[in-house]
Amino acid sequence: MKYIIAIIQPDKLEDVLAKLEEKEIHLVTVTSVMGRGRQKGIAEVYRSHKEAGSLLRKVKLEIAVNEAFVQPAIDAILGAARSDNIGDGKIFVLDLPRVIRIRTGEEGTLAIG
Amino acid sequence: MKYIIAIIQPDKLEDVLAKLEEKEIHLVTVTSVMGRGRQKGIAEVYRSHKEAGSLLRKVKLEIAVNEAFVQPAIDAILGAARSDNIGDGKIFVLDLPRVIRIRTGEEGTLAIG
Amino acid sequence: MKYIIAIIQPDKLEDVLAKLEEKEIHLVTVTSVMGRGRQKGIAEVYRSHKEAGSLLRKVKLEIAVNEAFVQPAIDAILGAARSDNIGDGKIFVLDLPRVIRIRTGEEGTLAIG
Amino acid sequence: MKVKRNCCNKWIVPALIASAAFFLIAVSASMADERAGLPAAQPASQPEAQPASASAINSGDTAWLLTSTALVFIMTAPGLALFYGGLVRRKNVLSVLMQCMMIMCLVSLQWVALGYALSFGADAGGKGVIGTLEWAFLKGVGQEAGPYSATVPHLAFMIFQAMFAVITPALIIGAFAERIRFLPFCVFTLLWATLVYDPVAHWVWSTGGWLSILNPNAGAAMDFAGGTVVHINAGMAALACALFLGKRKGYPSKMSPPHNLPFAVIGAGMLWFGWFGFNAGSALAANGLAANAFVVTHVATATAGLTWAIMDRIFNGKPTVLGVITGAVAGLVAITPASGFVDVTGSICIGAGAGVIPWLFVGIIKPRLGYDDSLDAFGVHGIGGIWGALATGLFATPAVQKDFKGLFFGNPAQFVMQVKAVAVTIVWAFVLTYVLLVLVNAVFKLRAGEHEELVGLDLTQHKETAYTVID
Amino acid sequence: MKVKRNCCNKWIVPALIASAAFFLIAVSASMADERAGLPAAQPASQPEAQPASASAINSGDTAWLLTSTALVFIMTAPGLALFYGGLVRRKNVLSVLMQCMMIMCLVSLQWVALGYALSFGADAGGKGVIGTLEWAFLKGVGQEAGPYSATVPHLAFMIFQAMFAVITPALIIGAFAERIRFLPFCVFTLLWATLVYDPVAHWVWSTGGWLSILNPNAGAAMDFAGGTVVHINAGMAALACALFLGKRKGYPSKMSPPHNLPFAVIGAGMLWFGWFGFNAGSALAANGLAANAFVVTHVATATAGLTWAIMDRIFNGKPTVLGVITGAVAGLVAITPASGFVDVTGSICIGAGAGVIPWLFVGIIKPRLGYDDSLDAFGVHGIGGIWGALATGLFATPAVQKDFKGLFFGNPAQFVMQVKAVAVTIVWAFVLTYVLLVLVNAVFKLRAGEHEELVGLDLTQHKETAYTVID
Amino acid sequence: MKVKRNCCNKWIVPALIASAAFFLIAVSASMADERAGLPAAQPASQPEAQPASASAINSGDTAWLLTSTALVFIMTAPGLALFYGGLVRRKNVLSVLMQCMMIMCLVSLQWVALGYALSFGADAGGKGVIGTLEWAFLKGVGQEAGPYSATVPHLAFMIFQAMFAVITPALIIGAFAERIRFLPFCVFTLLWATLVYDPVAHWVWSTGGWLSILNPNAGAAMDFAGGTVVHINAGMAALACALFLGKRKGYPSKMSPPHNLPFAVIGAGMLWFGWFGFNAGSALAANGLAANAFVVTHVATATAGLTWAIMDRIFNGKPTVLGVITGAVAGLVAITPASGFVDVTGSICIGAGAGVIPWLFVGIIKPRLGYDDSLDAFGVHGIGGIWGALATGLFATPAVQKDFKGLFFGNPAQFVMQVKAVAVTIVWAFVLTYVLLVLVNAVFKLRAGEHEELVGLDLTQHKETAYTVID
Ligand SMILES: Nc1ncnc2c1ncn2[C@@H]1O[C@H](COP(=O)(O)OP(=O)(O)O)[C@@H](O)[C@H]1O
Ligand SMILES: Nc1ncnc2c1ncn2[C@@H]1O[C@H](COP(=O)(O)OP(=O)(O)O)[C@@H](O)[C@H]1O
Ligand SMILES: Nc1ncnc2c1ncn2[C@@H]1O[C@H](COP(=O)(O)OP(=O)(O)O)[C@@H](O)[C@H]1O
Repeated sequence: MKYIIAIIQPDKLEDVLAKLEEKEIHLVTVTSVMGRGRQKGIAEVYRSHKEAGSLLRKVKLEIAVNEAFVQPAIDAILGAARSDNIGDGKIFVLDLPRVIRIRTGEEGTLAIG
Repeated sequence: MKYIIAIIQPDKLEDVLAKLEEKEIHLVTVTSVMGRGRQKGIAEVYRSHKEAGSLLRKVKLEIAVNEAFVQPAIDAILGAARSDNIGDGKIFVLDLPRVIRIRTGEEGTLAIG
Repeated sequence: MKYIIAIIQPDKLEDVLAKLEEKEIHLVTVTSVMGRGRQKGIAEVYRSHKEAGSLLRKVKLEIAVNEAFVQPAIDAILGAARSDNIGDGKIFVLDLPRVIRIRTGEEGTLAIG
Repeated sequence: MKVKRNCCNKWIVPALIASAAFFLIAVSASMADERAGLPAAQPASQPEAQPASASAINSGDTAWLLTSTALVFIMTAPGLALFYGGLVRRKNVLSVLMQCMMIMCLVSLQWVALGYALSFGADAGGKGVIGTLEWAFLKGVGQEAGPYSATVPHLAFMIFQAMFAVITPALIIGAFAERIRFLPFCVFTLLWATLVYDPVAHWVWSTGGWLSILNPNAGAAMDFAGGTVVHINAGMAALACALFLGKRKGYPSKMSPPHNLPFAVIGAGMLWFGWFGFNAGSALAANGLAANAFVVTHVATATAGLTWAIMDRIFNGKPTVLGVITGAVAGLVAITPASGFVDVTGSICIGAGAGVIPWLFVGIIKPRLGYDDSLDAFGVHGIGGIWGALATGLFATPAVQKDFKGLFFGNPAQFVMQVKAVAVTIVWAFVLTYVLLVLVNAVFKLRAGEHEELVGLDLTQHKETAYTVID
Repeated sequence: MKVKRNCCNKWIVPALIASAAFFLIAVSASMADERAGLPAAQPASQPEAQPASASAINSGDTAWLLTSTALVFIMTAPGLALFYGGLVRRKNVLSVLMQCMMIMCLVSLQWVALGYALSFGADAGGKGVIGTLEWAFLKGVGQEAGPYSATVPHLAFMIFQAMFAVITPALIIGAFAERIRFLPFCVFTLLWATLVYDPVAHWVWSTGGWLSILNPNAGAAMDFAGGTVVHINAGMAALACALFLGKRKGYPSKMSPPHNLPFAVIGAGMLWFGWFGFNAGSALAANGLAANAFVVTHVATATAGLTWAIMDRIFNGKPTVLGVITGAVAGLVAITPASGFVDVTGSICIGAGAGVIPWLFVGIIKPRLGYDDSLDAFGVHGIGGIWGALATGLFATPAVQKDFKGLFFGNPAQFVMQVKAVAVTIVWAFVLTYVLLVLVNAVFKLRAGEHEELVGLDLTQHKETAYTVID
Repeated sequence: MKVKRNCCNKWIVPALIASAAFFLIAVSASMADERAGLPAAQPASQPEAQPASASAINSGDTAWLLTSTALVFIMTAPGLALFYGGLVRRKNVLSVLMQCMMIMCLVSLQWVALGYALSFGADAGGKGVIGTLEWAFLKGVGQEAGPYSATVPHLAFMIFQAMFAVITPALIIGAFAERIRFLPFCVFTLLWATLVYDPVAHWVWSTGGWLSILNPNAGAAMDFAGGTVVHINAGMAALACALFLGKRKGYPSKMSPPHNLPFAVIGAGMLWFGWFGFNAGSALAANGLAANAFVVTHVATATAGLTWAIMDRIFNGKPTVLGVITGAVAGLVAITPASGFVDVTGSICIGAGAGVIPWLFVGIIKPRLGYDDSLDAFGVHGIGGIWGALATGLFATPAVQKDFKGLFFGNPAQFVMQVKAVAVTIVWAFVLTYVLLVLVNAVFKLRAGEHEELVGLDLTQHKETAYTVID
């Protein structure tokens, strides 16, 4: 199993969720994060005090999937989150040796979906 | 060492923290997240514009533990977060090869607790 | 590749980001989290109802790097986040088998930076 | 879900019928005015028709009363709404705001339709218990001076009082916050305003009320701006609600702290601000008495806020923001009945009492009793109101109004009278509210289901979320 | 980025020149006063000089008008700012607050410099279309009573009206929120205030206006506090803006819900609060008529809020907070022109209509038409304003002001007159606004770039973020 | 921790003793009234006793003064509290709100007990330096007109002034925000109000003050509503605080931006709103002068807000929300002393100056000087107040009040007088505040410890958190 972490633009969230749905990937955890990347933030000014403003609002998705769904998930994210502009974000894929469903106590590939 | 990620219902947080304490697992990092799972969200309506409302408030726990504490941690979470209702959440267990305590620079199983 | 997760004191964020910059590590994702650790929170009181107040505001950094940058990143964090006080936080280093840049679809060590 | 919607839908038809009836009656009331000829029914708005009465309108008094009305309005919306809304959990804040806004809508209409007549209308039956419906739909309540306001338009007095009728049930929200279903809440509120509030207002404030200082034949309970009518009334109702509905899930050990204390501070600021209209407006004139009420209101509140902070400091280690604003509200409550009768010294004493007595109740006694008054509506308004009403009988000084003296100024009879009025109000409000709750619950089920409470009332009752997390 | 900054910078020089000119004219206006001798030019502030006029100032009326002015002020800042600001997305909330604050600054100065003269000055040319510049920079507008206010200082009337001139363009913000560039917005606003608002105010409210009840030679459209002048005017402009600017990216399927509904509730509470000054202040006196306006304002609003909630319940399953406050605003809009002419029965009918008609428009019709009026400025102010202006011609009753009757009280001519005024305002406001938009857009490009819209206007237009995430 | 609590606890006993003394004195003051016989001591509230004085109360003037008092109240709570609270970091917002609320409580009581007597009481010693304690605990301050208010109750004037005494120390909070300990702050505030504020108020505004226009034997500094007394006074104290306390950890490079700018905008809106009472209320009547003050207040503020935005645009690339509201506050500050003396032209000039001069100071000069005035209390109130007080001596025109002329209207002596008053206030406020800080610090340690500053004052001083993160 894999644990997929994707950082995307906030306004792509709806699209990405919809695309994942299409691929039958329903289970996702979403976090509001700030990111610093190639995309330069806009400098902020407060009473003439300048803030580098390097951190930009991003959204983080976490999706635990069985092997069979790894590529579909990645494709879904790439398909919906890509705008070809700097700031589009990254997908990180980690190994996930163990999963437990709290409601039932089930483990493994059964529990993930 | 393992890096445990658990998604639970927000109102179970206090119970889970208490149970973890009982098992001598004191160190936890908590994040407010939104989740989409089997549990259906309630559709929201704003001036007759309907929002699917698929994302529900959840809480994410991250707990880095030595091998000996993996099962106790899981048991604690299962014990306190389980309500047998859809939406109870998941536990993900990742491998954690390396840990450093910032205060001392210590590494490994020493640093984790 | 490694996926570095660091929990630090909120007021060290600027320093850590600056130090990472110095080491040419520009890409970071930042999340506002709450932590329970050795550092004791201050008990809160609301109309004489006491709250344990065990959770304290922390900041989580996530940094995906190539092997060559793992130690520099750790050094940067240790250098800037360490105050020798309880509550300084931890660094967790996970294996990261796969990375994809959304903008280009590139994979691997190329995509990470 | 299906089932529940259906079960609710059955209330739509009666609601629509009720609305229709409401309109018809309103229209016919207005037609009646016309048939009867304007000058008589809706006493003339034309100055030339009634020179004497018209010239009696004093523009300064009217300006102050209209201003005060607006001030009392803002106490509820958004003052109290924010004060309470900031103290609940994130998932219930909208439900509290909604309850305040809906009370504003519902009770304002009830007041115009019935409430004002029942409360301030000529006494029905001469026992001083309730008013007649002569003024229903404001028939005969016009632009000229009325029986309660020699120098301001009758309509101005009516709308000033409307704001009191609105805020009183809104205070009760504090007791059942975070666990009541919305429709039953609406029904309860409407009934409560009509059956509990209107009579007490009639007793204490109307020309014919059996406890009213305006009634020459009655024992005269002193209640300048609503200690019994508003605060004890609402406070006892709150206690009944808290007992009847039971505790919130997880109370007391697992309650989150206030989700947005700055909102509560904004709300408290607006309450204090608006209360100047509440108390000083009750002079119904812009005169020395209004100035006195304004001053003692401010001083008592400052004293109570400070005293509460000191209590917090002594017992909990630190003075808290929630403490100062709670103390301030308790001070406002306590000075309310006294504001037209006591001087600055009296107000300092009343304020200090309001910082100590409700503090002890909320901080020490309530936790032992174990019921769940979510936001301490009883502790602050009930206990504070009782203290204030009794203290009025102690500190009333002839230096303020020469005919009104309390125990400390040689008039023990007045204190006895206050005790009587307090006791009657306590019993009336508690018992009647409890009966109402039983009845409404029998038809509707008042308490939110476990799942609704868990998910929060915002989503389950209103399909809305207060704040976006990701946008 | 470079390019854009340069292109903007070119506007600084003209802006500075304009400012300099503004000061010079102001100074010379003031000097002119002096050269001409004070008593004549700036009519005396010394009581002894003009005993008759001075004694005409009534302190109660003045107190109420000044209070009302402050109340109307708070409607815009922060009332409307919060109402609108709470409904947009997190990344655009400051842009909305900024637009409200900037309108407050800009239009206040425009009003003092030109607007008041154009609107309320002696008619230029006798056609009732626009005022002369005699009162530009408030020359001759002094501390004594003026032609519009027999008992209050002319300056007080002027500043009361200034607040109306400010809020009207601010209402339009609802239509173009989240996608307009700031500088062009400023230019558009200034032009709109001068070319669209001032004339309509002159027509309807000035002594010489061709639709004014103060003009004995004109057909008299009844608009007590601004149904046509303020709401239809702003509402039609909003429609033009929404159509001209096009939809926000992602509309309608991917719009986030309101980022902070409690802010919107605070804003709505302040609007309701301030509207008492808006309507009851329009009596220009603290008298029975003001009291009547106050009462019907409150009752219509309560009715509309309740009605909207019932509509929500029927069609969407639950009554919503956003619904109640939207309904309340619609009620306030609708009662505005009628508030000095209808009684309580009329206000209940108008309120009910305001809960149903704009609801149907916003909930059913608008989504089918498909344009993007971000915060329903047209749906609420335009549609609600039209309903209110027409309803004034239906429900006006001689029981309130004996010379003003609507259709239901035997005066069909008045209804026809209302239709005419409404129609004229609709056409005028829509067409002129559209032309203005085309012109301003040709010079400045009104709509934010795609990237600016994506990142949000707060950062791209003002280099600020509303809330810190990590601090 | 233990140690600190103990060290604080030792202050509880004296505090309780002080409270007890306070009550006793209050009670005995009240008793004294009675012993002396009411008519003399607490001049009669019974109209019939003193027909002449009673008939002198004008209801319109009283209505306006009471309204203005409420408006000035809301400037502090929650206006200024939100303005400042929105600008600090999340972890300190409650501490700022608490400081504002506590000043409201403490200084209100100080005012009633001593402050009003010291400030406005008959001059002690004839040098115009300080008042006698004759009016301590409001002895002799009653419902009838007083020496400062021929047409309004003395109590109303007293409470209006109380709000000024409250907001002045609250302004200073901006300088030491985010790093002061709470108990020492309370002590400092009480001392400052008594030893710094009360004398200056006496000098400038009392009948016997050595700088007062009411004192026929004094040089007459013009300060209509508090340029020297309130703003220069608070601004200089702020500078002293900033210098004495030193910089916040991380200043200037690592300061977070304002944690909630919309709160700051709400606060600014309320300040502007309340300032109408502050300035126009200072006319102590609802007349032409009040209307003039209202108008110039609004115009100067609008001008300053706009000017600040233009400065931001020129120097920082974009007009900012924080800029507009800061500019508006600077405009309000600057017009305050002038509001009863200048006309619209003067107000535009003063407003423009308030947008430029404090901007340059805050934006260019302050960063070079390097001290940490957290929220620019000195930059805005000190610098803006100096500009306003001097400008009053330039632009005062006889067209507003015929006896008051500035330099530009042929009266250079007045400008010299203004310079003198400004200079005296600057020195007095700065030196005395610094001495007070040294003394208070010697006993209590004013500055929060490093750990307290790090964790935030909300948790460490008040055991509370403003917002829940997870609930
Ligand atoms: N190596 C990384 N480690 C952690 N977060 C990253 C990394 N690379 C990108 N991110 C996250 O993705 C966001 C977008 O990255 P950015 O470099 O701007 O876009 P792009 O991938 O299109 O070049 C960043 O703001 C950051 O939050
Ligand atoms: N495979 C997954 N990947 C990421 N998050 C998940 C996954 N499965 C569940 N979650 C998180 O857990 C929450 C609860 O899951 P849900 O399916 O509703 O409960 P249950 O496990 O009881 O069926 C979801 O809202 C989501 O945040
Ligand atoms: N084992 C762990 N698992 C998850 N989070 C941890 C762990 N250890 C520390 N943390 C996070 O780091 C923060 C600081 O830890 P703490 O123990 O207070 O500091 P220190 O490492 O200096 O002893 C905690 O609040 C928590 O958020």
